[in-house]
Amino acid sequence: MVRISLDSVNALFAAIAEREALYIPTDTAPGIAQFKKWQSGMEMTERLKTSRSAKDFFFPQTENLVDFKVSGKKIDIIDPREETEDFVIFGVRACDAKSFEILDRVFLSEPVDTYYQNRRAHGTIVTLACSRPSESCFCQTFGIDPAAPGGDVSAWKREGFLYLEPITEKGRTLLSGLSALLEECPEDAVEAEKESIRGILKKLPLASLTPDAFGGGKTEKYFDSEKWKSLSEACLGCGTCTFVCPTCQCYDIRDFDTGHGVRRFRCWDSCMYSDFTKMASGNPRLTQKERFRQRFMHKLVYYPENNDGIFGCVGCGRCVEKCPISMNIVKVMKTLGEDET
Amino acid sequence: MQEAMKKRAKELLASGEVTRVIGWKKNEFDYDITPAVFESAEEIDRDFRYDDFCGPNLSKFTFKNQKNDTKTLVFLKPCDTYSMTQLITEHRVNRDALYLIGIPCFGKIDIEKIRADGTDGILSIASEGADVTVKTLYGDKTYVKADVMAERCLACKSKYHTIYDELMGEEGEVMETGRFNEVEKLEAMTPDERFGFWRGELSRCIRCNACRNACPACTCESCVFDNPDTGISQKAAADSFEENMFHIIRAFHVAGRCTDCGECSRVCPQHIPLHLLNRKFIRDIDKLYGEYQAGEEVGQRSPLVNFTTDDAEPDIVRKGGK
Amino acid sequence: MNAETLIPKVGVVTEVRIDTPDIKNFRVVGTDGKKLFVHKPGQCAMISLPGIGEGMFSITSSPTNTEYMEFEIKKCGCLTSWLHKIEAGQEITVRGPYGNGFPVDDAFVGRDLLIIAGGVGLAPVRSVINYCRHFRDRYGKIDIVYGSRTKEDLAFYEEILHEWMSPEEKDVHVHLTIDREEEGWNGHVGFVPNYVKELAFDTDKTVIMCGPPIMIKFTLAGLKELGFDEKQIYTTMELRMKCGVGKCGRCNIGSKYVCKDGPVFRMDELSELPDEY
Amino acid sequence: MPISEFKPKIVAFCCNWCSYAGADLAGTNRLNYPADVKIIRVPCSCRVNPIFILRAFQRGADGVILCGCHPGDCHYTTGNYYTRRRMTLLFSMLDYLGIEKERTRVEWVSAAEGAKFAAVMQDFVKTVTELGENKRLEDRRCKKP
Repeated sequence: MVRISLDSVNALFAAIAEREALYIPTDTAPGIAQFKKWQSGMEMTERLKTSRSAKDFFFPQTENLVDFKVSGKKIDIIDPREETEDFVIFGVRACDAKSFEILDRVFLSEPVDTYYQNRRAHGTIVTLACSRPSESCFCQTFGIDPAAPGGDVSAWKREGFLYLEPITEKGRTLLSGLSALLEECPEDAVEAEKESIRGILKKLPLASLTPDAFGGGKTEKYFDSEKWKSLSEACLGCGTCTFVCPTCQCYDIRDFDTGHGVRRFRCWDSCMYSDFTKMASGNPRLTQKERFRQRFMHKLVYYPENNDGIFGCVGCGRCVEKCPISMNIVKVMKTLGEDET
Repeated sequence: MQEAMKKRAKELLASGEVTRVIGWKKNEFDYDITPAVFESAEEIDRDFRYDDFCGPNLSKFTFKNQKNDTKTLVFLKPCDTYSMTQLITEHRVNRDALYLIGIPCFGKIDIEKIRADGTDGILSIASEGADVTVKTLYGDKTYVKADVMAERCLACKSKYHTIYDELMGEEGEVMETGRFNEVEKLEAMTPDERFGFWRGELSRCIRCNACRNACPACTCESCVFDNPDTGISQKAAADSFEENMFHIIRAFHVAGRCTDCGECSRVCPQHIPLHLLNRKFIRDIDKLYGEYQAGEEVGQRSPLVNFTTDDAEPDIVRKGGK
Repeated sequence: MNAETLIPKVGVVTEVRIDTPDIKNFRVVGTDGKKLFVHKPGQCAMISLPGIGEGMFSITSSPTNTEYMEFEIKKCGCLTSWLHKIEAGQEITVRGPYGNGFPVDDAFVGRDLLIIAGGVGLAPVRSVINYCRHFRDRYGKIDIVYGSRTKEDLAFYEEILHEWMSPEEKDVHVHLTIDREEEGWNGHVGFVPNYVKELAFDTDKTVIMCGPPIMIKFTLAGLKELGFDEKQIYTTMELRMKCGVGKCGRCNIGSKYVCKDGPVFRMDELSELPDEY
Repeated sequence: MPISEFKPKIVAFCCNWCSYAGADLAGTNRLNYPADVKIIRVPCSCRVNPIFILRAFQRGADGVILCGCHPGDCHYTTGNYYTRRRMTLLFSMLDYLGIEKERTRVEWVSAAEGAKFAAVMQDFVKTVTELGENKRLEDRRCKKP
């Protein structure tokens, strides 16, 4: 384990940015933190969470898939990708770090999504332990430990120092290039911090939330539940929860006519949108109840069924904070799970 | 007030005057409020809430959850009554199936303002008079209510109810609280500064459509942005142009119909001050075509479906005559 | 499979044949004049006209056709209307093959087959029919029940008459029906589900079924009445799809993705899924 | 790009009954107006949805002008009165977003005003040329590489 004084953290950022692009969460508006490319003078935010998750780095909101040149009856296909450069994301929370594993199971399963894979290979993730979890946090529900946040390098802030511990080979490589700035410290230097975090976790209002009532094979149990109606009645059908969610991965593929060619791009899509499943011949999900149900069934039942029981939620709490009508997965789990007890 | 509302709602349910009640209910945390339909006294006793966090405008919720064959009681804050009046004017809700009760509002608290102050780990919030007490995992805090009130409430246009069948509490008045100050500040900037300001704000947009879907004036069956035949249907802004286009058109489509309820800014997960676009249109309309407040009374004619033969020419913009 | 699943290949439409008033048949090869890829009966491909859109279509030709692929496309939406406007020589983009296909080389082998189709639903099962006719000895008796609204709406009518119903065919029995009486039609008249019941097939068969949802629903009920088990019945499905590889989330029903885990499902698998299709 | 080389792309929406005829008259009278003006004929100036204006900018226009019958002379009696309000508000909004207000214009041109049409176009092209390329309301995807 190594450490650096928080006063010199800018020097550390500068040293990383000299070699590869560095992204840190920074305040962009009152109450809004976002990951931005680091430039000299940029301060890291004090906020716990960025308003959008970190999935953008590997699965951006829009991305160009392929270009077409159409002339008469002829079509030319152009792969528009340029070589992706190495980059470092600093200050990823444990929940977001875990979300990458969930996305990996989708995008890196056969057939591999090479767009995602390419970015994933070039990105190094430096996580940051959550010294002050929020009331909306429930990552422990899904077995995530924000005191040991994972990633390629894990970091802790404690008493004026930033402690760093490499987790993977990628992380060791990153830190070895920065050794001039870092001083060695005992392996147990952050034990007190870990304990403090775990102590707070027990006191969080959502600490007792469990996913035990859910998982693969529960489709029949919940699909026709009467409760979906009242849960979904206030749903606006917007995409806020989906777009701030670190694990939502549905996308749309669309063509844009640029006037001199056709650009096929993919962009995030939301199962909450009324046109998500609309076909020429009709729509199998006609009301918001069905769309709402799909989102939560997918995270709590379908995804675990296909992925060894791992849930499609990391408990980051963004949907809890951002939903315009305050309806979220916590409420769904509590309401549906009531029957269990 | 909450207890009086509950009592009245239960009376009306019991007498059969109404069969459904539209109000607010508390969700996970003190500040989490969800619009809801209540159909029994038990539900009302258990969940019904009215306090300084009940921000959501129930007019849009009523539009989405209306039933023609039965009467529904809807509680409306002053600003919600403007939206409701506008919906009735546009024949988007069936007035005969509604029983409207006007309720007072003393300004709603914006939880995001408390969060922006760095307050996190909130365990409870209580609002009493001018004080807002926040208990958190990391210590307690007290705020002056005016400091954490929603922007739209600080610039409240009216405490007056434009429509109701029954009023609870005292009737208020239309107010002048300088709601166009921000617009004027922007107008006084140079075009470069304005461009910079809006790029900064709009570039945060994630196109979640919350502003559109929460808006009581956005009640189209199929939105122009969802219709692939328009050539502009977008799911995400693939270019900064589309951010501009979406927000200009969204605001334009409600120009003359927007009552300035502020829901768009409230729901924006990225804190974009969308109301400043709507207010610009309201301001221009007021100046060019005479004072107009959408939702003031049923049957008003919106300035964009109206004209006079001596209206200002579009040149007025270029020549800076206004 | 193509390593870049989302980047299509260019295909050339070599022939457009008007099959019925609202169905056209498209022959497609690669730009080198050869078949674009090898597929299994029942598999699909994503076809697009850049700028218009992309859609999933079943490959109606049999894999045994080594020269070209065929798509049987009914005009019903935006993309299909555009496809109906194109002429031979037009290039389109194709990617695939997607989906599981019918188990023609395992579960079907040695079985008597009963193939039931309605309207353009013949498209995916035609691939199976021609595959089985090609490897005729591997399968038992083949019965085909096919119905349409009118005589002119019967897809592949020429092929049915001259090939499938040809006297040289070994133990292939075609039962055609149309919905209403029509001049010049001396065949059976009536809806497919009723015809299936009338024909009273013995239950020692594997059933392959494709058609409009309402036909599937009533035929299934009819087959069950005759004593068929859900495990004997296969069908192929259609939902909105975008990626074709089980990632975009659109065709997700329960834990299955129609594009990847389907489109062919055995009825018992299908009834385990939530009713959302 | 040096200003001297810059040729702006101008889209002119012209109403079928007055301004399009006015443009026609300018042509038959051999009055010069810059070739950079692309005319789109619309049944009435009121047909022009604000989205059309924005779409023109998206697809590469540097200036957009809308021409219709003089107020009071609309073929459909009142169409252009609505246009007048709509466009005033739209242009004001564009200005509010910091987009150059000289890039958009509404002019009333009757069927008899061929000379006015040519003069308006010359003036508009000159104004837009001075402004240079449309950068603030461009869609980078539509720029030719």
